[in-house]
Amino acid sequence: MSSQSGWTREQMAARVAVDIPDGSYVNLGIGMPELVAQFVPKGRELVYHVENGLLGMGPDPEPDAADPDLINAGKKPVTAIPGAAFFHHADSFTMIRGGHIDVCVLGAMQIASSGDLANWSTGAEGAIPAVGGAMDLVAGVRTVLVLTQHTTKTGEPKLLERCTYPLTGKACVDRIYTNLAVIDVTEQGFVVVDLAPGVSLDEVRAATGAPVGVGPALQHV
Amino acid sequence: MSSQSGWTREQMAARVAVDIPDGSYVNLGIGMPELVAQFVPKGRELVYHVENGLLGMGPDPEPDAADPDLINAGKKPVTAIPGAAFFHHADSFTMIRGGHIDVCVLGAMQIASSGDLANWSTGAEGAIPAVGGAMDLVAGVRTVLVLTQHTTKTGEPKLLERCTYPLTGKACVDRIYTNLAVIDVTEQGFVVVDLAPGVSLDEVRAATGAPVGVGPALQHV
Amino acid sequence: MIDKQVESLEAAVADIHDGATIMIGGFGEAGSPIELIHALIDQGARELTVVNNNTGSGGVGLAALIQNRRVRKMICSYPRTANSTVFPELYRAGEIELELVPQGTLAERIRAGGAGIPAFYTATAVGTVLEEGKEVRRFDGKDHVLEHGLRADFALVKARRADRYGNLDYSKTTRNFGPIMCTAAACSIVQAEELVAPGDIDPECVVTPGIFVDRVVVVADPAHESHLVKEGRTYP
Amino acid sequence: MIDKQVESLEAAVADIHDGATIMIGGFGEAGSPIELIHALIDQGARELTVVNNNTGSGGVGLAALIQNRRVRKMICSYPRTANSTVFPELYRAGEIELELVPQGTLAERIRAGGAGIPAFYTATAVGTVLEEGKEVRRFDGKDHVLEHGLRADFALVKARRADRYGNLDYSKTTRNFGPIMCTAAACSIVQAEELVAPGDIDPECVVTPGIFVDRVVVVADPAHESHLVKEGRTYP
Repeated sequence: MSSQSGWTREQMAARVAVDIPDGSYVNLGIGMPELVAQFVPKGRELVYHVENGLLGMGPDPEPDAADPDLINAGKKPVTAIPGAAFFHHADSFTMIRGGHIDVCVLGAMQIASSGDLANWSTGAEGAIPAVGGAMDLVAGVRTVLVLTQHTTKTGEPKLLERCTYPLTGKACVDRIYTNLAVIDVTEQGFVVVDLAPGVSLDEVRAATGAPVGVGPALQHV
Repeated sequence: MSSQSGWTREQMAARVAVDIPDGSYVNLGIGMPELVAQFVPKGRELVYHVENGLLGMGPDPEPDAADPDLINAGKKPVTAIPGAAFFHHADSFTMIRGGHIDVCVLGAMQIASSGDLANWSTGAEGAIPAVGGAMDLVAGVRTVLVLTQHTTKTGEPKLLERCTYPLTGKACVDRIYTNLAVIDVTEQGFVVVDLAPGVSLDEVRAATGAPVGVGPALQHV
Repeated sequence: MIDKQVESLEAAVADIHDGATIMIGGFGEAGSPIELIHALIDQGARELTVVNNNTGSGGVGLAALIQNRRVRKMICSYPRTANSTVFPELYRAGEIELELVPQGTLAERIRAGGAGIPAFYTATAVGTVLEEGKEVRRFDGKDHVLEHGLRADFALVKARRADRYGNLDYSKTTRNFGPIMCTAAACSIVQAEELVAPGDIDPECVVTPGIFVDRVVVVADPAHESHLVKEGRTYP
Repeated sequence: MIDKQVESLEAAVADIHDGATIMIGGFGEAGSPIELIHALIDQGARELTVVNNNTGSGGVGLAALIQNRRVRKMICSYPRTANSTVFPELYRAGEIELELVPQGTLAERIRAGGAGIPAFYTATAVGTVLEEGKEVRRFDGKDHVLEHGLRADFALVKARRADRYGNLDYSKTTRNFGPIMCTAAACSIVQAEELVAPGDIDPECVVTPGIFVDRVVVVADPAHESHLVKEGRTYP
């Protein structure tokens, strides 16, 4: 099956946004996780943390208003809301390591049913290892959400019994949002808590490299 | 001999001030060390660090200008120079512990010829132990100067072979300024490098509880 | 909309439980959140462990909290001051515990607690009685002691300005322990002289970013401990 | 009179020796002290160990320093970026060393170095390849790794304003590693856009107190790395 079945990227991001409580302090990873900010339900206010020293990231700047002094972790120009604060890197990671960030949303290469995450290196010969703040985020943020296509571009499962790539962190993922389903990481392993429209549990199981249980809300499926 | 022989308190403070190089960052302990700031030789600029969060302490305020929000480690009102900075306690002790303060001037109860300092507690039954920042200062500041009467009010020596009071720090004192003499702490123990006018080496030795050597400049004495 | 303001001192401290560990900002009177402390006395919580550099003076603020027998244990660097008689008397009578911590180690332990650092090494207190019982380890040819991060259930902190996000600035040397205590408490309660609109505190000059603050209560004209002590005031 | 201003970029970096460890501020281009780096290229020091979050982009700034074969080893968290080819090529050829450190651990190691903390424990990287060879210890039922403070011979940092004492502020997210690097280097060299009179930077808003700064050189209109890269510029 295609990794593009089920939810679109935007729908996946919106599905994540629904689950983030009002008033949360949130760190969004580079790439697809950045989309989440566009889908926050009306009436909720989230505060975005940017690990290179900004709390209170605002909407994207107009192209001609981009300021090279005001960038995010992906090195892209951003804006700051009224009520933002700038700080240095040690203070920024005090927020992360000290458990002050409520939620982070990260991409993934592989997730194990134990909650292990691999999202920084394939460990391939000749690859340039680059970890950034990923290991700090998964070790420090209270709730770690993963947003990813269910399978790789070549159709290999990303949700596995065990990660084969070098880990970012052990037993750190709380919930996974893919194009096919929303899946909790529990003591019993992966448990589906929501399915994309038109996607069956069997399709999810077929695209997953580990046993997949079913949460209470889906027991009727 | 009286502990009041030799230099006055002001002369002692002035003698310390002469030894502090231009441009130094200086922390002055509570009490007699505070006097040092009044005797800095013309043409020198020192920057005073106050451990409760101020770099750039200025002269004492006029009595009617005292601000309870702007105090020193002795809880007395102070002022801030143009070019001062306020910061929190962890940043303040980063300056101390990280070796950024060039000189501190502290009082003493006892100093051993090894450079051990006791200046926070007599260890007496029923005494309320209170250490403040003294242990941090002696562990972190590059040059630790002690300013004290040579003997106690009852004439007991304060410079000893070994401290009997609980230590503030081990082997931390670099130089001692008393009413009688200026004394370096060396690998050979106490060495007099300067004598107050009218005070003889024998008088210093009689008032000291450990052997006292003589520095090169005083070999003629 | 995020709005951390609470309407009263009473509401700000309502859920502080018996046995709580509370960090209280201030170095002497500078930064002491007297109104929050008095609200805590009114509230009645007991058996508290209090982290503060000192133990208060006279019969108001922290000294009053101790005098009203709400404090089981003090963690501080300097429990003695000119007008402080409350703590010494109880301490001599064996009715209050004391954990004495060098001032910089206290600050660093609080900072570590807030930064998710469970323990660190420092040269401070090596070779002294305050090293006793602690692991000593050599780095760069020099002994260091292992010290542990310190966290609290609540922090009571005095600031100058706050906005609805909880961003804070402070006045001069009242800053002292406030910013690090806000990071190290599960619930940080701040009394500010003024509530301003978001952005009124320049984002370059925010001292405590709002993420570290849970509640803000406005105390427009806070009392100065030294003034109350001079007047011989006590609380309640 | 204390005056930390030096007259030229050349004078500011004149005494950097071969084999020095140099912390260079900046996260990507934000805060990168390009003019100081170019002065260092002109100066000629070799066999450097450089601490920076990244490895530069294009053929200017840090990437140019690397391309000119002045860097023996990089200590960083993310040596890969969109326009970065210089480091990857040398790394694959085995001609430059890499010590990969998680970003928050890198920041904390620098902060610890500046604060006189020789080592601390963190949960970051537990159970990963970056834990290998490090002591692991349990606190509060959770594994942590021992990480060491990091110090440098020199820091090169970009600020917004400076005064003669070396007090600094920064512009927005250019602040990043600058303040902590200034604390962790034996000699901190700062390029600032403007030299102002003492007191012009509000003492409540000084980000780096002057005690952490050794030299200030004014670069009134610093280049932006991304602009130079877009123009295809290289250095020298």
